[in-house]
This record gives sequence, C-alpha cells and structure tokens, in this order.
Amino acid sequence: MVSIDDFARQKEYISPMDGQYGPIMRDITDNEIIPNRGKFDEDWLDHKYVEPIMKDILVDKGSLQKALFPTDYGGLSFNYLEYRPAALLARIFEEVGRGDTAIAVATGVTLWPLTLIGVEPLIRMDLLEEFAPIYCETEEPMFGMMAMTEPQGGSDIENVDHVRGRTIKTVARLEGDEWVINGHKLWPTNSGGATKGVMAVICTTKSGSLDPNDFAVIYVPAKTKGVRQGAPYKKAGMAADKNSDIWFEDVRVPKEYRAWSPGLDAEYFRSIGSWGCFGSIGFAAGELCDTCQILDQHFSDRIYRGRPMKEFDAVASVLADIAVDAQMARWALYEVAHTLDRPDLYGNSWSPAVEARIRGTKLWVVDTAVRDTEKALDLLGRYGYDRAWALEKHWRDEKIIQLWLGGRQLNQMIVARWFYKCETL
Amino acid sequence: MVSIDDFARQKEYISPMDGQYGPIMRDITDNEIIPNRGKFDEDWLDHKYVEPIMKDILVDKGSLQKALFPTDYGGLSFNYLEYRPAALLARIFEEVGRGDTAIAVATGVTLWPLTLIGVEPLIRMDLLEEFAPIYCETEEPMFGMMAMTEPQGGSDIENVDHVRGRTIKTVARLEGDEWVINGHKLWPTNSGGATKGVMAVICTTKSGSLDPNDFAVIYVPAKTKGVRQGAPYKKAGMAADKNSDIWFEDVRVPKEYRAWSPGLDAEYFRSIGSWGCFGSIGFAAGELCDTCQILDQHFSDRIYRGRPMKEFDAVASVLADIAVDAQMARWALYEVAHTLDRPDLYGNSWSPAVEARIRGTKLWVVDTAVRDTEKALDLLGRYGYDRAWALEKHWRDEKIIQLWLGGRQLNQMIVARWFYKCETL
Amino acid sequence: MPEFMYMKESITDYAGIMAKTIREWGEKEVLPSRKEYDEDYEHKLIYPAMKKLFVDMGLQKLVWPKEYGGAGIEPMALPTTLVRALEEVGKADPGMGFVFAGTFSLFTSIALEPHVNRELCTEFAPIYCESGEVRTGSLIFPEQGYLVGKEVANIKGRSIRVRAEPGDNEWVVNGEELRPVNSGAMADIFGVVCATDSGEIAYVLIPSNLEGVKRGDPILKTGLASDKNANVSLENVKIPDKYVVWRGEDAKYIGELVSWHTLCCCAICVGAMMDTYKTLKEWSTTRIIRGKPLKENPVDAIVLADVAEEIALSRILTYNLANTLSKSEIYGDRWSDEVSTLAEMIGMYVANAASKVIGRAMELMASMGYAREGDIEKHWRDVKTIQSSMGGSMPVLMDIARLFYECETL
Amino acid sequence: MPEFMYMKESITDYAGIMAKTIREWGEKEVLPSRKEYDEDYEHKLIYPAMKKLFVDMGLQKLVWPKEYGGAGIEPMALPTTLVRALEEVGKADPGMGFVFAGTFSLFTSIALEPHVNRELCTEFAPIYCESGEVRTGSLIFPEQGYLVGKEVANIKGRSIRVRAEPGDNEWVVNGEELRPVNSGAMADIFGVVCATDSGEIAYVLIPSNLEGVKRGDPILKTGLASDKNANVSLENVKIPDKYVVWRGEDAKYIGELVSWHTLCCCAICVGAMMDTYKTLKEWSTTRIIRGKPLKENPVDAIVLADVAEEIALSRILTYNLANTLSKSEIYGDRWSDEVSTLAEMIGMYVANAASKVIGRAMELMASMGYAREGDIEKHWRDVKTIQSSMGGSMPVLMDIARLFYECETL
Repeated sequence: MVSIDDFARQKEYISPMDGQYGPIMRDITDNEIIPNRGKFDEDWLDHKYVEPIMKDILVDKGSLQKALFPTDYGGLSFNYLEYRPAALLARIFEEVGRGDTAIAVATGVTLWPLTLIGVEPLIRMDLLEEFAPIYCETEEPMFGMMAMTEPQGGSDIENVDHVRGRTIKTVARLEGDEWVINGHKLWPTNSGGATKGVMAVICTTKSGSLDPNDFAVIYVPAKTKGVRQGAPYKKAGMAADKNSDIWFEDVRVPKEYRAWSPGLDAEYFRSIGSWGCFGSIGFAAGELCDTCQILDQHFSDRIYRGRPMKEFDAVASVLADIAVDAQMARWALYEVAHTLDRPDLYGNSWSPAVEARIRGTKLWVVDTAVRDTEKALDLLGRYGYDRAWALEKHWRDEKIIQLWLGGRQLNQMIVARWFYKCETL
Repeated sequence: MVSIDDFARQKEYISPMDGQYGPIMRDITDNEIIPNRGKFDEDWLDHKYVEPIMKDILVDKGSLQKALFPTDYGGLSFNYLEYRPAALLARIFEEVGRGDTAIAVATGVTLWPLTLIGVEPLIRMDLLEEFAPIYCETEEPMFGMMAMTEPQGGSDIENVDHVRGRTIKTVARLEGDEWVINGHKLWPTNSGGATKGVMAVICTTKSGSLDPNDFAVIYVPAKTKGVRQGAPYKKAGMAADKNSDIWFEDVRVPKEYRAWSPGLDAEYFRSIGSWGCFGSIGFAAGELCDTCQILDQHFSDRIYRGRPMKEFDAVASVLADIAVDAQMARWALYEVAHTLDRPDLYGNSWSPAVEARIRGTKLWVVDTAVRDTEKALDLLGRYGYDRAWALEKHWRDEKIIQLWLGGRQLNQMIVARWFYKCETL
Repeated sequence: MPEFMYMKESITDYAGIMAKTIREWGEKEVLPSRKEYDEDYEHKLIYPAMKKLFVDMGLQKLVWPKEYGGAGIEPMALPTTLVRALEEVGKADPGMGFVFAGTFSLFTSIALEPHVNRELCTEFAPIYCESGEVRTGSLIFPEQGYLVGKEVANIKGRSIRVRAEPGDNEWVVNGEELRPVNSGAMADIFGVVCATDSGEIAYVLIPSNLEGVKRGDPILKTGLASDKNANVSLENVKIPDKYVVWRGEDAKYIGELVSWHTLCCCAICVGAMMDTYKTLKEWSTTRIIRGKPLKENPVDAIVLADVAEEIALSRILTYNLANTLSKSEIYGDRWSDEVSTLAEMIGMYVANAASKVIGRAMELMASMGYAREGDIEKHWRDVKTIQSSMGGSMPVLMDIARLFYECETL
Repeated sequence: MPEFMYMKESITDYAGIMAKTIREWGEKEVLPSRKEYDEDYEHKLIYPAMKKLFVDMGLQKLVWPKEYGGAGIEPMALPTTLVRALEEVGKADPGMGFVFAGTFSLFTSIALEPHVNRELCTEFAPIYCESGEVRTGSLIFPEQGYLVGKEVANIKGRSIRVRAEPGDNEWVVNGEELRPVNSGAMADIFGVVCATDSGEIAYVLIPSNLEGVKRGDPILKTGLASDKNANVSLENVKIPDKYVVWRGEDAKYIGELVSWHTLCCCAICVGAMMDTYKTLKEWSTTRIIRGKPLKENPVDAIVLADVAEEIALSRILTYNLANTLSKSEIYGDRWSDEVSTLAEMIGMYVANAASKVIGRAMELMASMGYAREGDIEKHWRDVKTIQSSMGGSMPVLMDIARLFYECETL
C-alpha cells in the first residue's frame, strides 16, 4: 500500500527533532484519529471523540502547546531557527493532516498567534514569559486563536496592501497602561468555546484609519473579562474544528500585550499570512498522501475482470496523476518550510516576496487537493459519497481550506502584486 | 518586469559552476535566441539562424559538447557529482528553454546519450577517451542523438517493464569483435542530418526476445558507414530541432561500444528516462518563466480604462496562477536535479523510485506548461495567435514536449507501477 | 431576473403549471426547514414535505398511464414535463428529486410504450397512485468492479452480481451487499438487473417485503439527506415469473432506464445550480468587497460568469436530451446505445458542471460558502452525491469509446 | 460510422445537398494539398480551392437576398444551412471557413431583415454575387484593451479606437494599427465599429480601395494559412453617409454580427473536430500498442472518449444556437444581449473544446500528432487561431457577468 513515506521529501531540510516528533504524531494519527474520524461529523458540538485526541497532541503525548516557549519557562524552545521549527511543523501538519485536517488546523492555530512573537527573529521574550504558564503549567489543552475576520468584508483584513486596515471595526483604545478592546469577530478556528489559551486580536487604534500605525495586533488571554465566544456553527466539513462569533466588550489587557509597535504590527502581520498558508499546505499535503492510500486500498480490494481494479490502466492513470500531485505537494511543503527556516537565504516571513511565494504555493496545493479529491470521489462511483471511505470527508475539508485565509482571489492578488509589480490591485 | 530571477530556487542545491555558466547561457538567450526566435519557423530546413547559436552553445561560448569528458581528454569534467552536473544543467536548460525549447533540447540531447557512460556512478572511462576527440578536438558543433523510437509502437521501447524489449526491431549481431547493426529508427532529436557526434542506438541482440540480457545500448559515431539520416520532418513547432528517419544498414562498431553488458544495459536504461524527463522539466520551467515575462510585458503595455491592463484584477488573477505554476516548476526542476546529483540520498537515476518521481514531475510540469500557455494565448485575444508575441510558439513547443518520451500515458503507467505497486500495467 | 434559455418549443402548458406549483411548494414546505435536513435522521421534517410533493401534488403518479390511475402524460410531452418539474424540485431539495428519479425510472420499464406491461401495471400502479403515503422504488444497477461477492455476468464492463435462477413459475434471486442507486433503505420495490448462470441478463422487480430481502443500516452519505440508501442483500428471494420484466433479447431495454434516470438527474442538478445562482446573485450584490459590491470586482465576476455559463449550457443540454427522448422516430430508440450513451454524456457533463459551479460559488461566499447558514453547501454536497450515485465517469467514458470508436474488448 | 447527434428537425433538404457538395469539394480540392497550405504564402494552392467554394459553388452568395442575385435562403433556414455548410468546410480547411465567416457576418448588417439596406445591397451584392473571383470582407471589432492609439469610446468593456467624424454628406474615419478579426490583408470591404467624439457608436462599411486605407504586412500566425490577416490603419478615410450602416440607437444591431460570427466559428470548429475524430479513429484502430489496437487500451480509450464527448456536446450546442437565431419570436432578437451573450457562451465553449480535444487527439498520436504528416496538427493550430480571433474568453466572461448578475461597472 502506498504511504506518505513513498513520497520523497528534502532530506537536507529536515528538523533535528523530526525523528522524535514524527513517530509520536504518526502514532496518534494512525491509532487515534483515523479509526475515529468517521464519527467526527456527528461529534461537531460535543467533541467527545475529538477532545481526547487534542489533549494527546497538545499535552500528553505531543506537548505541542509548549512548543514555542523557552525551556526556562517550561516550554520546548522551538523558537530557534537552528531547530528548523517550520520543517518540524511541516512533519506534524502532514502527519496529522492525513488523518484529519481539522485536528491539524486546531493544532496549528494554537501556535499560530505565537509565531509573531515566538519564532526567530520575532521574539518577544517578555510576552513568552508572561503567557508560558497558561500553556506550560497545565494538563488541559489550551487552544489558541487568531481573531481576524469581521462580519463585513472578511478577507479585507488580510488584504493589507489594498485595504490598509480601513475596514477593521474592532477598536483598541489606550487607557493609561491598558488597551480597551471592543469589537466583533467571526469564524476563527478554535472559537466556539474551545480557546482557553491566548488569542491574537487584529484591531485598529483608530476606526477607519488608513495609517499602518493604527493597525494593531493585541494578545488577549481567553479568560479575560469581556471576551465572549458564541456557539459553534454548522458547516460543510471540518467538524473537529469549532468556529463561532466572538465578541470583545471593554476587554482590558496591559499595554505590553500589543505584539510590536505602531507600524511594525502592520509590517510583521504579513508573516501571519505566510505561516497560515504554510500550515494549510501541510494539512493538504498530508491529506493528498492519504487520498492516494485510500485509493490504493479501494482499488486493490475492488475486483475488475478478475484483477485488482488498480491494474485497469485507465484507473491507474488517474491514480498516477494524483500521486504526482501528492509528490509535488510534499516537495512544496518542505520547500516552504525551509523558506521560513532560512530567512538568511530567502528573506523574512513578512517580506512581500516570501508571503507571495507561500500564498501562491497554498493556492496551488489546495486547489490541487480539491481537484484531486473530486477525481478520487468520481473514481469510486457509488462508494464516492460513502462516508465509510473517508475520501468524501477529505473533499469537504479541502474545500474549506481553499476558502479560508482570503480564499483563492486574495492569494492571486498578492501573487500578482509581487511578481508583476501591480500597484493598484 | 518579472524575470526568471524572481522565481526562487533552492540555493543549497546550486552547482559551483552556476555562477560561471549561468551568465553565458543568459547572454546567448537574451542576445541571440530571443531576438531571432521569430524566424526559426521558416528556418526549419536550413537552420541559417539556428546553427550559429548552437555553435556558440556547444563550442565557442559554452563548450557544452565537452561537458562530460574529463579534462585529461580535453573536456570539462562535469562527470563528477561533487560538481552537481544536474543542477548545472538545470540552470542551462531553463535559461535556454525560456528562449527556445528546441535549442534547449538540441543541447540536452547532445549530452543525453553520454549520461549513461559519463556521469557518476556510470562512468566508462574507456569510451569517454574513445569519443572525446570527436567532441573536444573540433570547432564544429557535434550534436548527439538517442536513437530509440521505431516505426511501430513508438514508446513501447521505453516501456521496459511491460514490453521488455520485445518490439525492438533494430538488431545488433555480434560478429567477432564487432556489432553489426541493422534497423530503422524514427524521430530522434538532432536527426535530419544534424548529428555528427555519437548516437546511442537501442537494439536487441535477438529479435522478439523478452530477455533483458538481449536489450542493448550501443554507441555509434554518426560518420560510421551504413548510417543514413533522412530529411527533416515538418512539424507543429520546435523548428530549431530537426527530426527524421534514420537507417542502420550493416553498421559495424567495436564490441566495446555496447554501453555496459547484458542485463545492465536494460537496467541502466531507465536512467535515460530520468535524464530525459529532467531535461524536459528544465525546458518547460524556463519557458514558463518566459511566459510570465511576456505576459507582464504585454499587459503592462496594453491599456485598459487608462491603466496598464495587468492592473485589471481579472487579468491579474490569471497572471498570478501562471506565476504560481512557474514557481512550482522551478522548484520542481531543482529538486529533480538534486535527486540526480545526490544518489546517496535519493537512489540511483535508474532506480524505479527515481524514474517514477522524475517522470511524474515531467508529467506535471509539462502538462502545466501546456495549459498555461493556452491560458496565456486566450488572454491575449487577437494577439494570441500572433507570432510576434512568441507565446503561441511556446504553446506549440510545449505540446511537443508533452508528447515525447512516451507521452502522458507512459509516464502515468510508470508512476502508477511504482507508487501503487501495480504489477500488470 | 435574466433567464437561462432552453428549448421552449416543446413545453406544454401543463408542464408550466406543474413547475409553478412545485416552486411554490418548495418555497413554502422546504426552504424554511431544509437547513435542518441533515440532522433529520428520522425524516420528521422531510417526510411531510415529500408527502405533499409525491402524494398530494401527485408526482408519484407521473409515470403511470391514465388507465391505471396515473397522470397519463402524453409520451411526447413526458420528458420536458419531467425536466421542468425536477428543476423545481432540485431548487428546493435535490434529495427528494433523486428519490423520485429512481422511482420514476424504475417503472418506465412497465409503464411506457412499446413495453407497457399491463399485468404489472395493474398490480403496481395502485400502490403509487392510490396510496396516501410516499411510495418509492430503488434501482439496483451493475457497477464497474466490485468489493464483495463475485460477478455472474457482465454488461458494458459493469459486473452483475445478482444471480437469478429460473425455476418452475418462479425465479430465485441472490445477491450480496448490493449498493442501490437510490433509496435502498426505504423503497417499496426494487428494480434489479441480474443474470442467470448461463449469462442471460434480466431485469426483475422485487417488492421489498418479500422474504430474503435484507437491508443494511442507512449509509452515512455526503449529502441527499432526503434519500435513505442502504446496501441490500437478496437471499434466495423467490419471485413469480411475471416479475421478470425483461430477459434475453428484451434486456436491451435496460438502456432506457439509464436514459430516463440520467435525464432526471440532469434536471435536478440544473435546479440546484439555478437556486445557487439565485443565492449567489443576491450575495454578490449586497456583499461589499474593497468598497464595492462583490459582483463589480472583475476578479470575482469571472467566477460569477463561470457559474452562469455552466448553468446555461447544462440547461440547454438537458432540454436537448429531453427532446431526444421525446422523438424516437428522429433520434432512435430510447434504449439504443446511441441514445443512452448520449444521455450518459450529457449526464456526466451536467453533474460535473453542477458540482463544479456550486463549488465555485462557495469560493466567492467564503465562510458563508461552507456554513450551513449560507444555504449553498447543501446543494454542493447533494449534487456531488448524485454524481457519485450515477456511477462515476469512468464507465461512461468506456461506453463513449465503445460507441464512437467501435471498441470491442473494453 | 456512429453519428454525432444534432437537432435534425430544422435541417432542410437544401442544406443537406449543400453539405454533401461541400464534402466532395473538400475531399477533391483540399485534402490532397492541405498539408502544404502553411508554406503556400502566395495562395497558389489555396486560391483555386477557395474560388471553387466561394464562387463556383456560390458560398459567397449565401447571405444575399435573391433579388440582389444572392442565394435567397429563407431566414428560418439560414442558421442551420450555414452550420451544415461550415461544418463541412471546417473539416477540410478551417481557414477558408473563417474567411467566409467574417464576410458573411459583415453583410448580415445590410442583407437581413429587419435591417435590410436596399441601397447598399444594390451597391455591394453584385461584387459578391456576380464576380468570378473570391471576394471577402473583414470585420474590425473593438477589443478589450489596446496596445496603440487611444480609446474613442467604449462598448461592453471593449475599446473603440476608430474615430468617425460626421461631416457634410460624408464621414471621415481614422484608426491606427487596427487588428481585424479576419482577412485584413485581402478583404474588399471592411465592416468597422467606430465612434464619434461625442461617444455615438456606429458601424460603417469601408471599401478597401478608398484613399487612406492602409494595410500592414500579413501577420505571421499560428494557423489559418488560408486567411491573410494584417493590421489596418485608416487615415482620414472619407466615406459617404450611406456607408454608415448603423448609428445611435441602431448601434444595438452590432450584437447581431457577434451572434452570426460566433455561430459560424462554432460550426467550423465542430467540423475540424469531426475531421480529427475521423483521423483519430483510423489511427487508434490500426496502431498497435502493447499488443492490441490503441483504442482497446482503456487508458487511451478515456482520451478517445473525451474527444467524442466534446464533439457531441459542441455539436448539440451549435445547433441549439442556430435554432435560437432562427426563432427570434421565441428566443428574442438576434442582436439582444440575451442572444448575443448566449452565442458568446456557446462560442467560448465550442472553440475551447476544439482546441482541447484536438490537443488530446495529438496526445494519442504521439509524434504523428505534431508532424504535419499526421494531418491533425493543422486543425489544432487553426482552431486555436480562431479561438484567439474571437477575442479570448475574458471579455466574454465580463459580458456573461454583466447579463446574469446585472453588473453595472464592469
């Protein structure tokens, strides 16, 4: 049976911790996620099956919620580029992603807001020290969150170059040494009551302003007074990830909880796009490998004219195309990880060049995964829609990955802007 | 204007000679190929414009026909993996390919037969010494050739696993210390009278045999008695590459001109697929970068509602998709090159795993290039068919790259066979 | 509202009225609750709406001749009437349309000229025409390749796994873990393609209450919550000779079931697309992106256009297929390879288009595309499930190659 | 040979006879020499064949009413007649079909009800109906964006770069480096969309022999060797008032030229595809791959099927468009946004399908796919050139969005 290991990855890029964490994640995926994933759809509200798995990933077996805190504060110290944190995350994302991309995104988003203050060269040691106890001194999974999207004009927030923060309606007002935040966000991963860790909230310090100095990323511990998460939405897939409305009513946090400073918040915010798209690539790349495996299994078992149906060359040709894409996706994943791990060679994660390349790669990998899961379903005939084969779940989930982070169109614009020097897009 | 340099490549894979040869090839492409490529279609028979360029590449400026001969024999000694010959060729192929893929293939195929005896670990020093004078002691371009395809069932030859040499009708008979070759081949690049160097001829030592021991690769200097090249064919594109029939009538060469030995010839022959597909990826990746550049130029100059039309976001979205593909293709090119440069990490070029990955990558890159040049033409409207914009030439040429080396279907079968362990395809 | 053109010449007034009635039914009975269909495992919401459509509005009478209590639609007008009706059902809920499609197609075998079976019409029509409850039929077609059991015979590259043994006055039918096209968990009657040991192919009707008919648990599906499907096993099921509708030479008529079923699926998909279009148009008009309505952004307009293009072409092709089925004297028999393959070609195109454009519509609606609340993700799952249920494109491609290139061993 | 179905109800006997005649012409006059067309820069081979078709067989009379010496085809029958004829021309040589398409469409402006222009018919019809030589017309349409000059006005997002100044009894027309749809280097008359400084849009006829009409060198093109195109500049060209066919309110009729031209292009593409199918079928039957005919390999059969599928659907859509153009009372005016956009949608689909399937056919023929000798690569280049000449899909997508979503600023 074809497995993820049959698809090459760049051996020189691999993280020194790959050998340690890879097997842990593989074990969780093979023994906890895959056997249970058929039940996640009905588990969307209670997370009866999902939570124990998340606890193993974030706390008991993987300890991943500690990843970006220094060992001095009880963390794992993956902050440093010499450990190749992105390559390690690539491995984690693809392993978990081949089981369930929603579990992978819940994992990834727990770390996501911290990438802005916890991965070289963007390290705010004071904030890491401040937040470390929340994640490192607990036996509970502490999901994190990026609160970006707003009720009107969702991806406008991320469209920094064009919209320049103008449409942000979540306002942070400085009162003495505290930020006072008011606003309403939609859809973040790990909302719906899940987040108990820290959220990064995209705010403006002046409503309607076009000035990048007014663009602010402010960290808010989930337990802060005035933060309210709504009930989870029903959606087409990704039941293991909860999404909801989230309201901020006179939420007060210390002044220091702003990520960087006027101007720099807006500048570094691009790295959120880079890391977010990198994660998406990882989930999708893993899922593509799993699609190949499911297809192999199905068409090894399915008999046609006395032979396994994968020996029917017309079917084999479709299987081959999908394997090629899975190989391309895996290479792309590690290439992007290496781009993040080697800013000395390729530029910082917030540089327009890096953001454009990674967003472009996300566009490709996820579009490909959507198309390939469609092809796979088609090939299964009357078993395509059958949840027992899990392919249809991948298909539903990939569609969601395609739509988030501004969807296809925003990525296209960011790519065009950088590669073709478009000035008004 | 977007240029090939805007697309990232893996900096750690680059050949130490890249800095020397890259600029030479860029100069030839920018100053000789691109200004003249509009005339190649009418130059298909005479090669009045093509020949001087080939001379610069192979002899005067690039000396590339000497590349795989040791310095002791007057060559450049790119035989050794420490020089990363594939990464160097990647650079050469993409630079030349963005000018004209036919010139790139004429260059690549000159070296192609020699990869089987002139790149580590496949080195036949005796044959290199024997053939070195032909390439190194001349001021003339000495094209080389792989004579594979036969009149019936073309790609069957390369379908080694399935057809196992059964359909080869070119027979090599051992008479004393000489091979006597009789047969008829079609279509090799650099035929039509071009090849004056050495050709590798795929023969069987026993007509109709399924025994891999009967599969033979035998080198034949073009000037050998009994070798006859026909007149070039007219074709849809790639006018700078000549193709024709080629006949072998009682052609005699020394016994030692067989590449390796019974069994090993068949085994190593897969590496021809790997190298051939690697070249195709390089030509196409270069072409894709050029497509982006032409599009940028066209839609910067073309005015729509008072602005350059690339600022029209619907156009920009198509441009973006093509840029993403060009980036994916360039990454894939260097990844494949590195796979060939590091058999210690990834396996030998003739291993089924490596062949499957490289053929799969060729399938992806070239299919993508075909589709993207189609999109590009479509975008140009009534300038799409206009030869002045060169895009339509790329479109015609890419189609040919898609069809050669067994076309899409053979690559799909080879991919399916390895990834899915299909046994009867 | 601009219109998606279709071949209007052949639409009767009756079809127009029926379409209007169904549209009103959809708006009143389905739209208010369809967001909850997926969790309506007991069909508490679905059944009443389906009953209104099938029974009160008489859709389950549509196939039957007047003399047996049916609607008695003139054969020439039947295909377009069907299409107009199913477009409207598809707008509201593709699942109910799909249940109907299977049921209708199943009984074309005994209710339509030239193969009207008076004996069976007399027996079965009342079940559908006189009942006050929803009555359905489930098709069991051969598939390309199989996961359990073994092949008894082969028809156009599909394996028949149902074995039928003719005996004295009755046949014994066996088949293991069969995957029906539709409604396996709810059907009153199965229409089954089977074969004898000697390779003779037959089409038989099997009432679900016969001994030996075993249904598995309802299958968890991507969509089509209104259709409960389940694997079916037939264990020594004994049926009277008369339930063998076609055998031997007459097995050629099986192609007609494909033609009708595909026509129905096309119409449902067109309806689902048209409803998506309506939602998308509203969204793209009111959603403001980068300071203007979404639809005024050219990069989004190309997606909007793609959606409209596919709907327009799908609708034209669907009506063309209807026209083909209504004029055998010009286009050939409805069961011929030419016509059934044409149906498959159009079916493949339309189902694919539906899956594609609803997916593209989701792209523009971002999170409201995949939220139940946005009201299009259900259509997307539903049409994908229809597309799968039709059997996938591979066997269709083989049929096309067989017909147009006269392949003999495919 | 299996048939690609099409709407047969509306085909006249005349159309059938014409199609047969053209098929024979193609086999006799074109096939033996078409492999050399690309290098036939002087049209030594092309012209005699085109003359037989246009003059001897009377194709250049097709658009004209009987009273002016034309063929006088009944309007209802004209679209399908055109399609049957151009399918056959397309099989033989898309280039000649394309020259005809431009010429025909150009003169629908003055030869068809409700806008027959008797004065201009009297003047121009004899050139086409009485000449012993090939006579052609060239359309100059606005384009989306431009590389030279500047925009005078804008129609559906396309820039009009031809400036027309009304004067006393004559108009002065100026335009720089215009790229005609077809035949710029050979046309006798140009049909030009232009605009006045005040933004009034007009459609004018300009005989090529008027002073100030300058043609550039023939454009080196991907395909369509039979059509010589060239950029055209108009330098203070003076035309009498009567050559202003439409202006002001009447400019709405320009949509009709698009409808007709697109219909013609569709038919040509269908013909090219059908000829490719014929070649491919022969090849796939006789070529042995892995020990059996190529077509019996399933992996190749899926490609063969894809080719047949696209031809079948394209043909259906093309005849549907013909039907739409022949029944304005049902479907609306041929110049309406609804009809012309429908034409564009079908045109985009068919041209794209043609380019795609001929490319796929090449895949299966390997080197014979791209060798001139294999006899399909010319079709591939020809249909791609037609597709480009139609202006690309982007402006069409904008038209679709405009119509179906009522966009106002696109």
